[in-house]
Amino acid sequence: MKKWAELALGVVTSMGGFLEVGSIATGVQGGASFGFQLGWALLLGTICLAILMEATGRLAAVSGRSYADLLREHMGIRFFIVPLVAVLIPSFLVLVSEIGGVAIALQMATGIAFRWWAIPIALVGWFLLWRGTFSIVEQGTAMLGLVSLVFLVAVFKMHPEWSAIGAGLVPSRPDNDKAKYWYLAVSILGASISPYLYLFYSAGALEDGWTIKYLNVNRITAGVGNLFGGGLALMVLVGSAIVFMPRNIQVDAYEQISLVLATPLGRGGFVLFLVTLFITCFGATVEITLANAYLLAQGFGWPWSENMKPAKDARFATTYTVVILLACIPIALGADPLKLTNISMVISAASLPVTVIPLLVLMNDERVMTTHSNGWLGNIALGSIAILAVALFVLAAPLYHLGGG
Amino acid sequence: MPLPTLAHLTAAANGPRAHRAWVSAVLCVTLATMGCAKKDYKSETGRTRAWTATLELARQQHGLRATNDAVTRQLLDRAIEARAKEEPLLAHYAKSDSERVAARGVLDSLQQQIRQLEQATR
Amino acid sequence: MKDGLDLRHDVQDAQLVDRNSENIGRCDALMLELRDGKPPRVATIVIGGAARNERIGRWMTGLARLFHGRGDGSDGVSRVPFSAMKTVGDTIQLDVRRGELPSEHVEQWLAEHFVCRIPGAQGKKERRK
Amino acid sequence: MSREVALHHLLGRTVRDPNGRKVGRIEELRARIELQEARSDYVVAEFHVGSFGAIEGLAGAHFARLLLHRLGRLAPYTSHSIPWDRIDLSDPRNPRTRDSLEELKAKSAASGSA
Repeated sequence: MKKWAELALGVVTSMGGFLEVGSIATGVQGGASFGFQLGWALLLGTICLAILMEATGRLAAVSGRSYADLLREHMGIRFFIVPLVAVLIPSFLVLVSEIGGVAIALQMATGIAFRWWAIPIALVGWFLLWRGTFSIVEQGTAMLGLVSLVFLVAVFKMHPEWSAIGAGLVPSRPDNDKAKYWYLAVSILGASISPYLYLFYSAGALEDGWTIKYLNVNRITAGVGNLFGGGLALMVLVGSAIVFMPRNIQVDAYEQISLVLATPLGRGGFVLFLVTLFITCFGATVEITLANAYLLAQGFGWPWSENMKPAKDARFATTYTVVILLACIPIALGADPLKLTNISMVISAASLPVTVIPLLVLMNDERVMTTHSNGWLGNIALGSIAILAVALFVLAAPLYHLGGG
Repeated sequence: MPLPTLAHLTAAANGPRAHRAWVSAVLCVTLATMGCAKKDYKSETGRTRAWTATLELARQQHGLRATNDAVTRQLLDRAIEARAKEEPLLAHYAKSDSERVAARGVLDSLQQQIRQLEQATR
Repeated sequence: MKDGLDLRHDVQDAQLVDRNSENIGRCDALMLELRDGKPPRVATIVIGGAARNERIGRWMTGLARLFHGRGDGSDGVSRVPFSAMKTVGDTIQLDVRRGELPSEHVEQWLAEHFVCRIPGAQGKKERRK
Repeated sequence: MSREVALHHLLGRTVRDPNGRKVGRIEELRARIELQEARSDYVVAEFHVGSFGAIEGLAGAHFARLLLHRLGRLAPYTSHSIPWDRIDLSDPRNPRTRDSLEELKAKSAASGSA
């Protein structure tokens, strides 16, 4: 019974925590410009994320250590600095975008310009981190995040051609605007596979006290939970495709996105969109802030835990305090949240190789994984993700030049 | 023979060069991403038409009371902003007389939508 | 314990904990004493400071100099004799107290001057079940 | 007389034999406990010198190598375990073995660890 509750909680957590500013923005832009055609990028991104989370979760459950901890120990400080910087920079930018998402939701609800909301949001997020425990931060925001199911309702109400949606899950070449198509594919992938997600997940496994007994919970949480979450993100893309594409609306501002739900569901849909944007971005804000603090604390061997009193892990608590306060500054200065989101997703995609490739090696190190190291199937999967990651690293910048902005 | 571990692999690359190459690669990507997308006549008319369509949808939803006044006003502001930005861009990219006429038409219909939505919100 | 210690794999960069199993940083550098006619002795574990910066690269040393100015780089460095090592496993336990280590001064300073001045720093957080 | 040297200054150094030929790079130092009257110390017992310099830092090469290895031991990786007293560290920047490359290879083959 308890096991089932744990499984359900895991699935709900990954599902409710899946949507955030990046998946909403890239999904809507993809749907508006190319209909259902980019569904495959979302599917691919979700599968990659599920595999990476399963691997880092297994790593944590078997070794009792987080991915960042093992990276530092096995790469040495000299090489650890590379993934450290390559994760900190994009995840900080994504964090800024998430704060922007929350601020835009509040702007749309109240009419007060988003920049005034940046500091209050950072303070509320900080307060949650300061006083809350790990399960409140993770599961609390994920539960509320289930409000994002409204996208599923909206899509059902519009009676899409499901076979056409299915056809979009198979990659195909665009008829026109090739650069934009591939740029959007890269940003959808970047939004789905953020390094902070699996670093947070492996630290979270330790916060929740996972042991080797949790391998099944890990498998289901990472696999089923993310597939459901990816399904929700697909609904965002589909909804946008149905509402925007026939009208030739391109998405240049977050305010436009509210029309995706207002059109089929009326006022209720509009309000629920604002709530979804607010909750999911806020959840991601606190999670990314924590992920940055975990990465530094584990990399440098400081005491860390969201379940400890801040006085007991002062460097860790100071880190998340500084990170969240710094991240609200660009929004308070009026940076365009959508432009920022687009840039962050591309940089995030480009940063993947330095965290994916070492994972492949660690998962095969029997000194770390004992009898639970990767089998050939796991190696093919992770190896393919590593190749994809290198491709994204090479292609991200040129595609942004040609198709983005 | 022991299989190599992460530590062995990084040990071999102890020279500072390999490391610096990584850092500069990451920096290059970061800097290169700060660029901007390609713009031309076609992309800018598309963008302007998209705002016209957005306002049409916004007016419709406003009429149905599906959205609040705040969002309608923000969309209006964004559209006015976009029109001000597109006008000189289209003047720059329109190369032939027919393109100039078409661009004028696109901008005018956006202006018309702006006016209509302004009236609807009043 | 297995036969011998692999200094790179088991010791360098390992997570260090004190007598009370609290995290006290990582083995940023390991000093060996070369002796004539005798095998090199594993002498000291170094935590923090110049040794770590040097391992990261010359740019880090330069960066640290930029911030700390004239300091000789010995501030905040702990040098623990290897004989203080109690156990080696996933972490290395050293027979020291966290409060005694110069590399932990930052933690104490932050706790005293920043964290504990904010309300709620000592408030209750539930332990997980 | 004793001198201090940092482990990270030794790791990655190229080791040469008395004739100046490259043996490999220092990859690992194995220490063993040395019991004495008053206290016990860890001392370095042997140096692992391997040829990983050839495929610097390429983590992916792990699999390429694994594959090659399975496909008939074509892997170019060689390594030697050299006891502490067979390596000359009087200049820690230029460690030298006391045995020639041939002798090292013979020893490795004899202990079956090549």
